[in-house]
Amino acid sequence: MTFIKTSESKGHSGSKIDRRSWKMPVAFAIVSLISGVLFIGFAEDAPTGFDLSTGTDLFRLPIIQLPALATGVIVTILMALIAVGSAFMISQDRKVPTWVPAFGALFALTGFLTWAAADETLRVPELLAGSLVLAVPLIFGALGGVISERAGVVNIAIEAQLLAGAFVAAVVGTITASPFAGLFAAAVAGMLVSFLLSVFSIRYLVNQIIVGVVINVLVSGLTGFLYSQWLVESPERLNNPEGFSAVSIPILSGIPIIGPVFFKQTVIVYLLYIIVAAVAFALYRTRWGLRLRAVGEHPKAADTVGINVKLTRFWNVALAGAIAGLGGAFITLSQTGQFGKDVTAGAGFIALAAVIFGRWDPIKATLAALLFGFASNLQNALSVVGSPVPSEFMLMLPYVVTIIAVAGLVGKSRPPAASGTPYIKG
Amino acid sequence: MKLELRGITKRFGDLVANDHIDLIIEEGEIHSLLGENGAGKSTLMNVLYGLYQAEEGEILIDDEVRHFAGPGDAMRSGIGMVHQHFMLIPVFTVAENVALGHEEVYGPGLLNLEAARTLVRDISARFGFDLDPDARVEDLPVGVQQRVEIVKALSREAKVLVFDEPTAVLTPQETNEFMAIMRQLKSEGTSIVFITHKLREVREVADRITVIRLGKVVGEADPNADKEELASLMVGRAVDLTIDKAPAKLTDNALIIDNLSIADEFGHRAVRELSVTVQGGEILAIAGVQGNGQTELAEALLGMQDRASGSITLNGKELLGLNARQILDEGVGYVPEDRTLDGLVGGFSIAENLMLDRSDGAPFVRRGTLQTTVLNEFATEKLESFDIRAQSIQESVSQLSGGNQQKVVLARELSRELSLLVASQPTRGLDVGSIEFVHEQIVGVRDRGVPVIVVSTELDEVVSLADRIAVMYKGQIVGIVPADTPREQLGLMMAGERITEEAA
Amino acid sequence: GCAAAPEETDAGSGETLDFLPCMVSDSGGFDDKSFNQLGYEGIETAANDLGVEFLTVESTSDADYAPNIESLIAEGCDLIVTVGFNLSAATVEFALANPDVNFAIVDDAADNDFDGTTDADNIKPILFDTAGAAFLAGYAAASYSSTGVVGTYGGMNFPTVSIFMDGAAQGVDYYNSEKGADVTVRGWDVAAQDGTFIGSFAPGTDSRSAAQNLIDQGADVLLPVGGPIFQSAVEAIRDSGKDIALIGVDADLTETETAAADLFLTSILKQIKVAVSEVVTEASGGSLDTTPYVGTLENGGVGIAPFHDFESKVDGGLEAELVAVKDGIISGDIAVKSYLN
Amino acid sequence: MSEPTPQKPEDQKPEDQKPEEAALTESAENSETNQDTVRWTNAFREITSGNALLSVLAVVLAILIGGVLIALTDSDVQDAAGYFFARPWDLFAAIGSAVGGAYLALFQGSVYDFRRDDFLSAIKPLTQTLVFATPLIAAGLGVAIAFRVGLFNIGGRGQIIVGAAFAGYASFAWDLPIVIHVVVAVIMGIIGGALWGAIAGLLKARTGAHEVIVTIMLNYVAYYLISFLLRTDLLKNPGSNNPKTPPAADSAVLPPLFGDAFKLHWGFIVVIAGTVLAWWLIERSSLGFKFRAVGLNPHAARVAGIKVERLYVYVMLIAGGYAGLAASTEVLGTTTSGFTSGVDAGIGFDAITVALLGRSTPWGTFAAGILFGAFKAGGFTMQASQSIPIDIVLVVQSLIVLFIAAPPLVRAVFRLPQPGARAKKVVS
Ligand SMILES: Nc1ncnc2c1ncn2[C@@H]1O[C@H](COP(=O)(O)OP(=O)(O)OP(=O)(O)O)[C@@H](O)[C@H]1O
Ligand SMILES: Nc1ncnc2c1ncn2[C@@H]1O[C@H](COP(=O)(O)OP(=O)(O)OP(=O)(O)O)[C@@H](O)[C@H]1O
Ligand SMILES: [Mg+2]
Ligand SMILES: [Mg+2]
Repeated sequence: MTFIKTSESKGHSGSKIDRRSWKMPVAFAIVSLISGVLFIGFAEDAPTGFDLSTGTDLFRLPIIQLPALATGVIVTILMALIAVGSAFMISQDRKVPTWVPAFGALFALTGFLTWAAADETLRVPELLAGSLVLAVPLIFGALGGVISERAGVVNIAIEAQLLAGAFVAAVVGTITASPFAGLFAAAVAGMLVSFLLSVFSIRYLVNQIIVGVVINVLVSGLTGFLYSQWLVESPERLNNPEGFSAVSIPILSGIPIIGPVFFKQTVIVYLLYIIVAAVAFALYRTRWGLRLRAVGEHPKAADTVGINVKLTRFWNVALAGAIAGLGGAFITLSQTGQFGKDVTAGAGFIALAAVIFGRWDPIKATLAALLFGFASNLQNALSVVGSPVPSEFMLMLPYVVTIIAVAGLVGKSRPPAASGTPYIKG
Repeated sequence: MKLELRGITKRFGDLVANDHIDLIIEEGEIHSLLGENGAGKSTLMNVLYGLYQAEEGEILIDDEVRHFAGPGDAMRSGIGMVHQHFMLIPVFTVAENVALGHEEVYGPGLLNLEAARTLVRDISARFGFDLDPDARVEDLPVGVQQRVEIVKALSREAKVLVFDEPTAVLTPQETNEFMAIMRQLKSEGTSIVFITHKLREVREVADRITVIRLGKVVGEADPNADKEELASLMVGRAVDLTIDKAPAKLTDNALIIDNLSIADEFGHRAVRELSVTVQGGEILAIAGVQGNGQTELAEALLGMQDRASGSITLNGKELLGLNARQILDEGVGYVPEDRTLDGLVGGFSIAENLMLDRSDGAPFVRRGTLQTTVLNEFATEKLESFDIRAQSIQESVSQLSGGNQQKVVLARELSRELSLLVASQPTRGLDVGSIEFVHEQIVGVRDRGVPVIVVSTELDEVVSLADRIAVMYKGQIVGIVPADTPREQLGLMMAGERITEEAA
Repeated sequence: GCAAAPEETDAGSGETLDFLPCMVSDSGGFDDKSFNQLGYEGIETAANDLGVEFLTVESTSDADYAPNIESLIAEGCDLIVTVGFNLSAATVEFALANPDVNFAIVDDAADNDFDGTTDADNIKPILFDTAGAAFLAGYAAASYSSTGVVGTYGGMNFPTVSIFMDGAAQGVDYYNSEKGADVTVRGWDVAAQDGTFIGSFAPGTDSRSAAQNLIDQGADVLLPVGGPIFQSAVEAIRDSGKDIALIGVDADLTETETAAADLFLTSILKQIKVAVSEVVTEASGGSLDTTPYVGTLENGGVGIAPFHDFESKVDGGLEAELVAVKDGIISGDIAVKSYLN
Repeated sequence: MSEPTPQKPEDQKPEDQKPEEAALTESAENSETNQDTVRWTNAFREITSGNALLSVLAVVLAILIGGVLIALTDSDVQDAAGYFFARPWDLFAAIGSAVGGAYLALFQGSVYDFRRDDFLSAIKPLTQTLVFATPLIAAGLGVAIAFRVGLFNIGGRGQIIVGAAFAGYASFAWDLPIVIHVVVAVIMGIIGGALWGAIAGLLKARTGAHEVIVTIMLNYVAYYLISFLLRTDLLKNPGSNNPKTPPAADSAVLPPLFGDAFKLHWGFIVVIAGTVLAWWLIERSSLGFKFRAVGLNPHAARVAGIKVERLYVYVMLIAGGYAGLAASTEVLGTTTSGFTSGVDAGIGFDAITVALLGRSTPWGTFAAGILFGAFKAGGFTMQASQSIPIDIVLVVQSLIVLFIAAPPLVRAVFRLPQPGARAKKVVS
C-alpha cells in the first residue's frame, strides 16, 4: 500500500515549486547558535578529560584532555561552517553527503560533553557500557515489537510482556534458585501475554490497539496484585532471585573501549547479541522470515500460496512475546535483583517508539534503543560529575533527543502494510 | 485434467453470490466466463481455489470429488490462479514472490533463492518474458507484475489455470502477448479459465463461453457470436457498444499546458517539457503504456505534484502552484486512476462520498455545520440519475461493486460546475453496461463546452471517446493524432515511434 | 488441606477496646521501603499491642487521597494517620469537617496557610529534623571512604529527599574542614541544591545506572535516597565486585534488608515506626495531644544506626567523633542547614 | 501501528462479523446514520441480537474472574481451604463472603450505599462516580477525536500536566473577578493542553514524525518540566518547600453542583457540554467530516482538496484541548488544594482505554468514562472495607473491556448461539 506521497505545495504564484529541504542547514545553524551561547558564553575555562581505558584493558589508551573554551569555539565554528556549506550545496541542488550530518552530530556531542563536564573526567567505556545496559530491555522489547508488527499484529503490549517477564523471572528464579529457569520462565510468560493478544486480535478480531492497551493495564494490575499479596509477604521465598552476573569473555574483553562495553556483560546480554543477529538475518534470509513478512505485508497473497495466515501470525506473536519476556527477565535478574510494582517503568513504550523509529527493522530498532540508552546514561553520567543544567532538564534529555531524532532524521516511516488489520478469510 | 464444478452455491449473508453453478472445464481448453460486475465470477473461482468454502456443491477433478480446505489443497491438485487483484507482496523481489509458499531451503530453513531465480529464468525463457528475478515487485509496471503472477502459477505446475480479469491492466500489445501465452499453455495441455470484460478477447481466444448473471449460469455462448450478442447475453438487455457523439464544437475555453516537467523524488523526470492545448468541447485522450508519465501528468493537473515546473493555465489562470483545494475551486473535475485509493473513502456512505470534495461551503456546509437534508436530497437524486445500484444512500461505498463505485466518483465530479474534466482510466474493470454509461457521461461534459482529458491505456476506449489522441512515451508526447488513426499506428507510437503528421 | 478446623471461639476477651486506627499511604504505597512502610509497621505494632483491628488503604495517585480518607471515615475510624506532605491538604480538609476523628500526618506540619500552626486542632503532625542525622552519616562516610569520593542520588528533587543528600554533603564538608581532607561528594551540589536524580522512586534500570555512574566515578560509599531505589544500587555494587558501602535511609536497613546486610555502613534513621506507634497508642486512650512531634537528634527521633559489621572497618576514633559532632549539632555549635530552618 | 491506510473495499468487510462487532474492529466507526428508520432498525437489531445482553455478560464474566482472584488471595479463604476436608462448607462460606463483600463494597462505593439512612447520603457514591468520570470523559474525548483522524494520541498524560500547569497558574497567580476567573482558568487549562498536543500534530504535519513516538516522549518531557517548575516560584507555593502548587483561589474554583455536601462540581456540566460539542464536531461539522475522511482514507481526502497536514495540527490541538479540560476540572474542581507533578493521576492512560471502549464515539466515550469512574469510586470502598488491593479493580476493568470487545468469546463461554454461524463454518 502506498504512503502519503505528496504534500501540499506552499507557494502560490511561482511556476516553479521549491521542494528542497532546508532542514539540515537550519538545524546546524541552531546548534551553532546554542553552542556559541552555551559552550563559549558559559564555558568554564578548564579542560575536560575523556578517559578511554578501563583497568582491565590489554593496553592503555591515553586520557584525552580537551580545553572546554577552545573546544566550544571550534565546535561553534564547525557547526556554522556545516550550516553554511550545506545551505550552499542545497541551493546548488546538490545532495549533501550523509557523513556530513553524522560527523556534525558527533562534533556537537563532543562539544556538549566538553562543556557539561568541564574540569572533570568522563569515563568513555563506562559511559558506553552503561548505555548498552540501559538499552538491553528496550532492545528485547523492540525486537518483540518488530517481529509482531512484521507479522501484521500491532504490539502495544510490549510493556505487558516485559512486566510479565520481569515478574515471572523473579518468582521462578527465586523458587528454583536458578537464573536460567527464571529466564526461561520469563520467555514463557511473555509468550502467554502474546497468546492473549493473539487470541483476541487474531481469533476474535478485536482491534489490536485496544487489546494491547488493555493487556498493559491487565498485566500491570495482575502483577501488582500478586506482588502485594504474595511477594511482599515473603520476599525471601518468592522475590529474591539468583541473578546473572557479568561474564568477561577472555581477550575480547581486553580490547580497549569495545571490550568493556560489549564483552563484560551478563549471559542475557550475550543472548541478546545472538538474538539480534539471528532475527536480523533470519527475517530476510530464511523461510521463516519470508513467510512472516508476507503475512504482515499482504496476508491474502500469503493465503493464496497456501500459507496459514492466522497460525503464522499466532506463533510469531508468541515468539515476539517470548523475546520481550527475556527483556523483562533482564530487568529483575540482572538489574534490580527483585521485582517491584511496575518495575519496567514504561520501557515497553520506549521500545514501541524504538520499533517505529527503527522503521520496523531489527537492526535499526536496536540502534534506536541504543540511542535512547546512550542519552539516558549520558544524563546520569553528566549529572554525577555535576552538570550546569537543572536535573529535571537532564532527565528530559533522552526524550528530547528521541523527538529531535524522529522529527529531524527519520520523518515518515512506512509500517508493514497489513500491520494492524486482522485477516478475515472470505 | 478435467475439472468439474457441480451445484456450487456460495452465500454472503443474504446475498447468493453463486447459485447452484455447474461448470465443466475440459483438458486443454480455454473456457471464458462472462458476466457483469458482481455477477459472481470471482467468487466462483475463489471457491474453486479453496479461498472460499461453498455452502453447497462439489468440485471434481477427473471425475473424483475433492475437498479444498485452503489454497494449499487446490494448488496441490494442480489448480493455479491469477487473481483479479494481484496477490504479490509489493516489497518482495520477483524470486521471493515466486518462492513464497513452496520455498526451497538449505538445512533448517535458510532460503535458497538461487533455486527460485533459476525457476523464474526458466519459465520466463519458455514464454519469452524478460523478468529480472531480483527486481522488487512494487517497482515493476503492472504488465510485468502480471507476468510475475503467471510465473508464480506456472512454477507450481498448474494443470488448470484461472485468470481473473488479467487484461484489465494490460496494454493492447501486452494483451496480445498474453493471449499468445494462453494459446501456448493450451497447446501444452493446460486448461484455462479466462475471465474478462473485453469481448474482443473472448472472441479471439475462448473455446467455450459460459455466461453468468446474478450468480446463476444463464447459458453458453458461441465464441463466434458478435460483440453485441455477447454483451446483451451478459447484461440481460441490449447494449449499444458504439458511442454516438456529435462532432466537437470547440469553445474558447482552453487548458494550455506549456513546457511542463515533473521530477520524481530522485530527480528523474517523469514528464519532460510537455506542451499541449485542449480546447473546450473536445476530448483529448492521452494514450500510452502505463508508466510513461500519464499518472504524473494527471496528478499535476490537480496540484498533487510538487516537483513540477512549466505552466498549466486554464482559461488564462495559472494552475501550477495552486493546491488541490484551489484547483478544485477553479472547477476542475478529477476522476483518479485508482478509485479505491484516491477517489473514495471506503468507510463513508455514498452520500458522504458525494460531498467529499465540497466539504467547505455551500451547499453542503453552512456555518461549519453539515447540511444533512440538502446532502440527502442531493444523494438521492444522484443515486437515481447515475443509476447507482445500492440499497440506500447510507450504504458504505466499500459494499458497492467496482462499477457502482466508479459511478459514485463520476456523480460527484460531474455534478459541479466544471471548467475542466480530467479522467484517468475511467472504466478500468467495468463491465460493458457500466462502460456505456460512463462514456455517455464524459461525452456529455464535452458537449457542454468543457475541455476534457481522458487518460487511458485502453485503446478501445481511447478510440471511441477521443476527438484527438495524444500518445505519451517516456514523459513526452510523441504525437497528437486524430481519433480515426489506425490501431497499429497508435501501437507503434505507444512503443515510442514518432509520427510526423500532426493533427491540429 | 487435612488440618483440623479451628475451634469456633466466640472471642473470649470480653473487653476488646473499641478503637479503630487507620492509615492512608501516599502514592508510593505501603511497600515503598520508606515512610509509608514504616508508618504501616508503626500502626501494625500498636494495633497488635492494643489487640485491635486496623485499616489501611493505599493511594495510587494524587486523586486518591481525599476519597481514601473519606472512605476511612465512612468505615468509622477513630484515628487516621496519613503519610506525606501530599496528603496534607486532604487531611486538613477532613480534619476540619470531622472534629471528632483524630488525625496524624507523617512528615508534614499540616500547616497549609503557613501561619506556623497546624490548621486543625485534631491533627498531630509527626515531623523529623533529618538533616542532622544525615550530617552524621556524611561525616561517617567521609571518614570511611578510601577513594575520597562519596556518591549520592535521589528519586526526585523533593525536599524530603534532598534533605538527606544535603545533610550528608554538609557532613562531608565538615569532615574535610576538620581533618583537612579532600573527600568529594558526587551527585549533590549544595550550592545549586541540585544533583543526580533518577526521576522516579522505582528500583529499576535508571536507579541502577545512576549507582553505576557513581561507582564509575570512584565513589565507594553510596547514599541512594528514595524508598526502594537502593535495591538497584545493591545489584550494581555486587556486580562491580568492588568494596563499596551503602548508607541506608529511614530505617536501619542492615536489620531489615538481611540479604544486603553486609553492604550497609550505617543508616540514617527516622523513627517513624516508633513515633506512629506511640501516637496510635496514645490516641487509643481517647485523647491525643496534638502538639507536633518533632524527631531530633536530641530526642532520638532521628539518628544514625550502629555500624554493625562495619564496626571493625571504620576508623577507631570515629564513634567518639560522631558523638562529639552530634553534641555539637544539638548544642547549635555546628550549624546544619536545611529547608526546615 | 500503521498510518491510516485506506482500506480497500476488497479486504474491508469481515464476512462473518456482525455490525456491532465490526464497529469495534475498525479503528474508526462508520459514519453515523441519518435516517431515523435506519437508526431504529439498527437499534432494534442490536438489542435483539443480544448486544446489550452481551455487554452485561461481559461484565459478569470479568467479575467472575476477578472473584476467583479475590478468593484465591483472601486469607480467610486460604485458612478455610487448609481444613477443607474437615469442614468444607467453611471454604464456600469464606469464598462467598470474600467475593460477595468485595463486589458489594464496589457497588456501595460507586452507586448507592445501603448503610446510610437517608437517600441523600446513600446516593453520594454515585456523585463520587461522576466526579471521577469527569476528567476521564474529557481526556477520553481527546483520544477519541484524534483516533477518528487515524492518530493514536498517547499523550494525554503530558497534555494534562501542561493543562494543569496553565489552569493552576491562572487559578492562583491571577486575581480576577468571580465567574470570570474560573472561566479564564478553565480556558487556560484547555489552551495549555492544546499547545502541548499541537506539538505532536505540528511535528507530524511538518516532518512526518510518528505521533505515537512524539506523544510518548512529550509525556515525560511534560512531567520533568512541571517537576522543575514546582521547584521554582513559578508554580511552587512560596510559603512552602514542598513541590506543590498553592491552592486555587476561591474565585477560580468550579463550584459544587449540589452544595458542599457533594463533591460533584460544575466540571461535570462542562464535560457534558464538551461531549455535545465533540459529537457535533465529529458527526455534524464540516471539520469533523474532514477529520473522518482523513482518518478513513487520507489519500482520497487529499485528492478531494482536504489539507491533511493541517488537519493533523487541528486535531491534535483539539485533542490536547480536551485533555487540558480534564486537567482544568481536576485542579479547579476536584483537588483544588494545589497539585504536584502527579496531577495526571493515571487519567492520561485510562483515557485511552475509555476512548477505545467507547468506540471512539463521543457518547460511547461518555458512557465508558462513567463506567471507569464507577470503578475508581468503588475501588476506594472496596479497599477500605474489604482490604482488597486496588489492583484488582484494574484487572476487572481490563477484563471487561476485553470481553466487551470480543462478543464471540462471551457467546462461546455462555454457550449462546453464534449468529451467522453456518453449518460448514463451525465456530467453537
Ligand atoms: N467477501 C464478500 N463478502 C460479501 N459479499 C461479497 C464478497 N465477495 C463478493 N461479494 C458479493 O458477491 C457478488 C459476486 O461478487 P464477485 O466478486 O464474484 O463478482 P464478479 O463477477 O467477479 O464481478 P467483477 O466483474 O466486478 O469482478 C457481488 O454482489 C459481491 O457484492
Ligand atoms: N468483504 C466484502 N463484503 C462485501 N462486498 C464485497 C466484499 N469484498 C468484495 N465485495 C464486493 O464484491 C464485488 C466484487 O469484488 P471484487 O473485489 O472481486 O471486484 P470489484 O471491486 O468489482 O473490482 P473491479 O471493479 O476491478 O472488477 C464488489 O462489489 C465488491 O464491492
Ligand atoms: Mg471485479
Ligand atoms: Mg471479479
